[in-house]
Amino acid sequence: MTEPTKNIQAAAPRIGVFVCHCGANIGKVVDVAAVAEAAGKMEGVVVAADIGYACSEPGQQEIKDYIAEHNLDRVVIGSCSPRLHEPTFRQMLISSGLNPYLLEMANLREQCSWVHMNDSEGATQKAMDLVRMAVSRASLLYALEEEILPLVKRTLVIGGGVAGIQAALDLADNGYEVVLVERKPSIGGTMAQLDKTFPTMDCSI
Amino acid sequence: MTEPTKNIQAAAPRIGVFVCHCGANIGKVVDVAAVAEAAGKMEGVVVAADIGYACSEPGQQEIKDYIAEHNLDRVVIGSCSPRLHEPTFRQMLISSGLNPYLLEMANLREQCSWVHMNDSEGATQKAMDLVRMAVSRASLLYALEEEILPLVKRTLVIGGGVAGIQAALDLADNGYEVVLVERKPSIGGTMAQLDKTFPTMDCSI
Amino acid sequence: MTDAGRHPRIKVLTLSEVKDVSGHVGDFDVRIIKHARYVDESACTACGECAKVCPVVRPDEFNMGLSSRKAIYSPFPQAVPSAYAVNVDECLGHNPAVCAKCVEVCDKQCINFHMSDEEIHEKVGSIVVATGLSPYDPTINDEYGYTRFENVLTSLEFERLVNAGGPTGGEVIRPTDRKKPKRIGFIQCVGSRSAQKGGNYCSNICCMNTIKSTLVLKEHDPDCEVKVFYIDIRAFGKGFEDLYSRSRRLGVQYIRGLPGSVSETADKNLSVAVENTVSGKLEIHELDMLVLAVGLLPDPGTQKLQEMLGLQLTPDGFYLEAHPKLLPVDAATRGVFYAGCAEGPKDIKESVTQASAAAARAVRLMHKGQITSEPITSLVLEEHCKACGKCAEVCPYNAITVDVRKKIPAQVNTASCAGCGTCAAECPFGAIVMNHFTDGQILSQVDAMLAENARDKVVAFACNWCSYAGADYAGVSRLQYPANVRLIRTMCSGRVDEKFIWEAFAKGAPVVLVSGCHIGDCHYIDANHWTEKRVAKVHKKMEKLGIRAERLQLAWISAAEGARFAEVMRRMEKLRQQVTEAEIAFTKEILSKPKK
Amino acid sequence: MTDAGRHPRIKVLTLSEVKDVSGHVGDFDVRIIKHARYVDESACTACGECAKVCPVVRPDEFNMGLSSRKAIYSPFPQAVPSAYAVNVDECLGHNPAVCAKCVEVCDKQCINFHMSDEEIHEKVGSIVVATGLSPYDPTINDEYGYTRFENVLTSLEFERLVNAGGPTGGEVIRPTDRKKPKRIGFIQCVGSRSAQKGGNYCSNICCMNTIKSTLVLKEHDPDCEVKVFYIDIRAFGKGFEDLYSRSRRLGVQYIRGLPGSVSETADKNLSVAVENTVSGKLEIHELDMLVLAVGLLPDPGTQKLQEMLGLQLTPDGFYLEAHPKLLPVDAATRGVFYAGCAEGPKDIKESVTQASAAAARAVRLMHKGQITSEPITSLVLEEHCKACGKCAEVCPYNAITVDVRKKIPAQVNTASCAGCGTCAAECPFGAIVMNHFTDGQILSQVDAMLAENARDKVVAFACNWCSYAGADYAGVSRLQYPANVRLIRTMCSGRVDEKFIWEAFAKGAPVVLVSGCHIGDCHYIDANHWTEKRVAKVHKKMEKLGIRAERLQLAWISAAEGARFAEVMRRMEKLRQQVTEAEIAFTKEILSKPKK
Repeated sequence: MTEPTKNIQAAAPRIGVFVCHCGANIGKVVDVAAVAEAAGKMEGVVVAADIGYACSEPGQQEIKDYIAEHNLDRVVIGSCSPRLHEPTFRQMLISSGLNPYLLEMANLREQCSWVHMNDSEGATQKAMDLVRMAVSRASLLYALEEEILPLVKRTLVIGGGVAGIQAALDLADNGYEVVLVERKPSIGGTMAQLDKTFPTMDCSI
Repeated sequence: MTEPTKNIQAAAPRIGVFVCHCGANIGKVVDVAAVAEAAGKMEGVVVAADIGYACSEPGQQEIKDYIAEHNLDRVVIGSCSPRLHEPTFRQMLISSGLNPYLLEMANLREQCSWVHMNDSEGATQKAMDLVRMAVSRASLLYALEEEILPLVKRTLVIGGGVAGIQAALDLADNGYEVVLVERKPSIGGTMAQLDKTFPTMDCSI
Repeated sequence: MTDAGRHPRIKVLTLSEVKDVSGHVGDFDVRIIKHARYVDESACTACGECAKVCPVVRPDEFNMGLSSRKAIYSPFPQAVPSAYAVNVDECLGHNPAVCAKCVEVCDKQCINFHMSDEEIHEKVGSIVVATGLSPYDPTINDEYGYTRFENVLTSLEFERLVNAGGPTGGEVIRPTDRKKPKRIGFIQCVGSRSAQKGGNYCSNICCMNTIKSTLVLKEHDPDCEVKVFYIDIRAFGKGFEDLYSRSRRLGVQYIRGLPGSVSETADKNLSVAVENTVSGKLEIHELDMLVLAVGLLPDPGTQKLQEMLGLQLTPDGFYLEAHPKLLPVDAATRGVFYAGCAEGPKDIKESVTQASAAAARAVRLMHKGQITSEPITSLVLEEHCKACGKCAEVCPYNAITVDVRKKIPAQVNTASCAGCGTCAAECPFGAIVMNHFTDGQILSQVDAMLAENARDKVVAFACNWCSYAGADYAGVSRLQYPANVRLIRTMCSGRVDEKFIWEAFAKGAPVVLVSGCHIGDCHYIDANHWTEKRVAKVHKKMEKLGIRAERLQLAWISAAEGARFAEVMRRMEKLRQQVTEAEIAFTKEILSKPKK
Repeated sequence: MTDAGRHPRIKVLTLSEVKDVSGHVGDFDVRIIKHARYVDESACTACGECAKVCPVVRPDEFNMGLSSRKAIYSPFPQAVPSAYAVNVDECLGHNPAVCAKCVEVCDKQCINFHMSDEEIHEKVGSIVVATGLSPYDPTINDEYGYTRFENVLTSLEFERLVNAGGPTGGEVIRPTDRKKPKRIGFIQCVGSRSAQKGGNYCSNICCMNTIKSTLVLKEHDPDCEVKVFYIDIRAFGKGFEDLYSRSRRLGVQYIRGLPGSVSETADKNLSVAVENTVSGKLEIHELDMLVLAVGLLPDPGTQKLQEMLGLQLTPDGFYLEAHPKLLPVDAATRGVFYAGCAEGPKDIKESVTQASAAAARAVRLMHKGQITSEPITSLVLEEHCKACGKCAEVCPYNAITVDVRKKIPAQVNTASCAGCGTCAAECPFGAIVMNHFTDGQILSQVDAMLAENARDKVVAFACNWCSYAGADYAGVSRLQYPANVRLIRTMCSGRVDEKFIWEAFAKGAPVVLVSGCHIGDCHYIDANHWTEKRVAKVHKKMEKLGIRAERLQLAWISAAEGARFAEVMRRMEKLRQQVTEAEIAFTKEILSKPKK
């Protein structure tokens, strides 16, 4: 099995795990404190804590304080779906000076507490597994950067019929250079052949 | 009859009239030299001349020389349709330091020589009239400037259905601020209610 | 949806309405009312505890009333913003003695009954109108027994029924006995293509929506019997015909003809009587469930917004574009653009495409950060203006404001003015100057033309976009016509002032032609309607004065009609030859008297 | 047209063809061949003296061969650029002894026979494909006797015939005797909606084009008899139904049914036999002229350009959008956009709208002046790459180039890569790293999950856009299912490498689920096709190894199918319970051996 060359840890990861009650949403079904406690014993985890509302302003501040205090380099949040709050927490990492791709989330609400409401035991076990998987993955995460590539601010329009002409005009009027390529000796396309109602030579075209 | 207050001439107009042969296109039907001669006697005309191809580079240079030499402040061109070359000659005026709206054209080709090919006499008479009308109008022309008005780089999008959302995203991704106003408690519109084939909650929306 | 909700440059205002718009392109002032949600939308995590305890049960609008919701609710699971809202009209009130159960149960304390409606002011440079549609409501005419028979549904109700996220989890059951229907019918064009009910236009999407539904039904249950009653199947778009063929291959029956009547049987089935126009016979179809493919109407707020922004509507009630083919997303009001069903019924693909196009047009307008107004615009001479309001009435672009009551002189918004000159032509007091086409400039052309041998000449006014271009086209085509016509070009035939015509006749013109774009093709929306009215008015005055009305002609000539231009010129010349010296002398005399 | 010709930022290259495109979004290299015009297009004033003296007479393509032109010609009067061109294949040659008449007569000396084709290189950041359409040619199948009967015309020929700028000046005359036809028929769907000839899709515009033509005919001659033979009248757009009603009010007869045969009478009239599906009778209609409403085909150059730019085509041969509803003008190749009939048959309004939308999307891409590539892209480890080409084959975005012959390692163009990870999953040599979803990261999740009590757990892979979202939706809907499933999220199901599945089984997983978007709904065009193939491959290998294939399941679950997700989970749990300890032990053992 090949491992990416990039994926080499400079030092042992320093992971913080934060398990959210989401009020009673997670907390009523999952034993959040137990999950946090179990997380604290996982490999690479430096600190683990449970939080009332991780997404709230005070919740985020609490996590940022942990990051600073424990010099964390990776963060695992057990809360709602990443589809909801991944952008929020990535932003939080950035404001803590961490690369946003060093975040991992465990979906303890939509995919755990809300769907196993009558099985606290099973849900708690699952939550622990999901956090364990997240921690394991987190320890292998590495920073990623957006790549900036140069761009030529010109457009090639292939075809000089009514669509090509309109696209060229809208682009040119937006300040872009356009190269309009037409096979025939004149632009105009099929439209130029049509009689009035599907309209004629009137106006700008 | 009310005249515009703006329309007050500082001094007597200094009009130059240039009649184009357009090769043989005008010249073969219309007596271009006679038209130019007649123009020379019209009120306000300082200089009148016939030109081989007014639109060609050398033709334009010739006219520019006349403008400079005779300190012209208005130009009348008797040639093809203004729909063809008005932009060309306006540009020429600008490069001679004149306001582009101090140009007037007489349409001696599409609306004269080409449509009265068997009536040289009538066509020449008409050409003289068209030039006379142009000169008369030219003497009353005044400079016009484009007005620059401030603009707020923000857009209001009224309606948060699929169309409003897409318009908002395209505008925002283009760097513009958007205010998206929706009557209901959520955006999404009718589309959010539809089942899959006319598509559902998949992907970006 | 979520992309829009979280985009840093998009401010989403829900429960909000535009109350008023003033200003103009580049600089609109917008007043918005944001109704109180009673839930802090940024704090709410949509946990739903509040709804659990809410005692008020109401039909769920999102599921077309096929399920219920509470008075505090999330409109649908993926809602953006992802926050609950209180319908305060349904709520029992927040007095703890009365209810306030939701307030108690919300850990994050998001619910706040002291919120009030907020007035928000926004300044914007452009506006996209995307107000969408309103489905046709068959209760009004009780089509096909919709209000009486429970197993008759609208297509939107059916949509929720087959939706995996809907009230039945996508299981198709019929309302009366919650059994799977085995025989399902669809009736097309309910509220469409009808002069009596709904719109007389085609709603564009219903055929394909029904075809999609038949495919979903056949996927659920290949043995179920599906019948579609229709006039024409309009599978016009990319991939549409393919879906239609697939539906037929799966055994869906397409029966040409709309049912005449529907009745209910004892076991709540539906008996549908239809004249099959293919077989020519009256057929009776017994069905378990009937779906009405309802048409699309404009949003009910359309008219209010239309007035606010000075927009135009088609006879169907949708917004009218500045040019139906060449400017399909621009409104005539500069700076306003259309997207989606507000402009006419269309499917999602077309809506999305049009929305991107609207964005392109808005960006094109805004990218320079300033508005350059064409100098060929009109100008009010305040000292002459009597604030009669005529100019504002005729302006196709809503570019002129005048306070008729307070007698505040007219003001031209040059950013909106397109320069047709109709205002200048219609102003009874000569108080409007049309730059580059002033009265003086045009009259000087008339005078110069008629200074000599007026009797031999044909005076013709031609608009730049159609008839002048048509004359050029005659030239390009070398179509020969008499040499005695002289054209005077204006931007629009709407500019041709009555006084230009009188001046020509006063100076001895035998005949005068006014020509412009065909009605409906005007480059300035509908300015040539005013040309038509004006010529009619002059004709009447001519008759009164004893001048033959025939001497003034009006002709619509398009840019492609070079042959027609030449023909009109020949007709004008014939007409000219019939005008006698005496007539001309009489006309000159009568017009030289002070009052025309 | 003229606006485009004179816009300072638009360079118009006519008689030109794109020969080759290399590079990628933001930085395309384009090679264009500009064919020699033999006329200096900036100097030519389109006076036409040259054509007058040219002795070569050819049918005029613009007028569909209904008139003639010379070998030196202007394609049509309003052509842009407004310059003549020489068709050098037709020209007699410029040897003065042979001809050279045009050269002699051109005052401005614009004609130059020494011009040669020019190769032009352009660098652009984005590309708009607007290659248009090609009308269906009824000569191929000789539909309705088109090649034999002179009075049978195509709709485009008819278009030129009624055009005021056409060869007859808009007068409708029939070819054989140049008399005004009094009985005219239109046959719809010629080359459309047919499995045999042309396309089996609907060409979208022909119904309305015919209706327009009937209105023009009735305007010319209210007494003429007009009949339209059709299957469905598809008057689906804004204002369309209104035109259709008007046509019927004017007495145009709409006859439902396509003619079976057409024969010619002695006086060159046409006898049309049709089964009227409304009356059910076979009818014979005698007509003076017959117009075939021909369908639209993609431009013949479509396929070449498709290969050049790495685009997709629909089965109909038009270009395929990145997403048929949500990205209707984007190509899957980043930086390429569609406008007009290249994407599918559409009318002028739709073409213009789509063109503006394409411009919006291109501007959106370019406005920052740089391309930001998402970091979640793939990465080739050159030292492991064997240049087999598999990754390039599977990439839905054409983002990978590899020279198989020269064995040059694969290169990922990160600007084009969308991050589905299919390449990494398919690479036989483990030479591709998918950033943020590396083999190591995903395998570590599998291992962590199965470290304890593996026997009790259900391993499920879910794609971000559909099945993971469907799981979230099940949560939002509070749909309960067994608690022993654990999801591993990847961006696309295409990322799910064989080895992830083997690892799970090797670590004792009783069952494994791979789930993704439905076929056709893949967020990464069609990457899930590879998922399907891969699972089939693993199934086969499992059987070979003696492992029950049933233990690996594949399920398509959309974002809205929360209920389906829960149901699949219950099914997986049932399946799990049927897996015996012995089976698991056997599997672990067999997979622990070196070769799987």
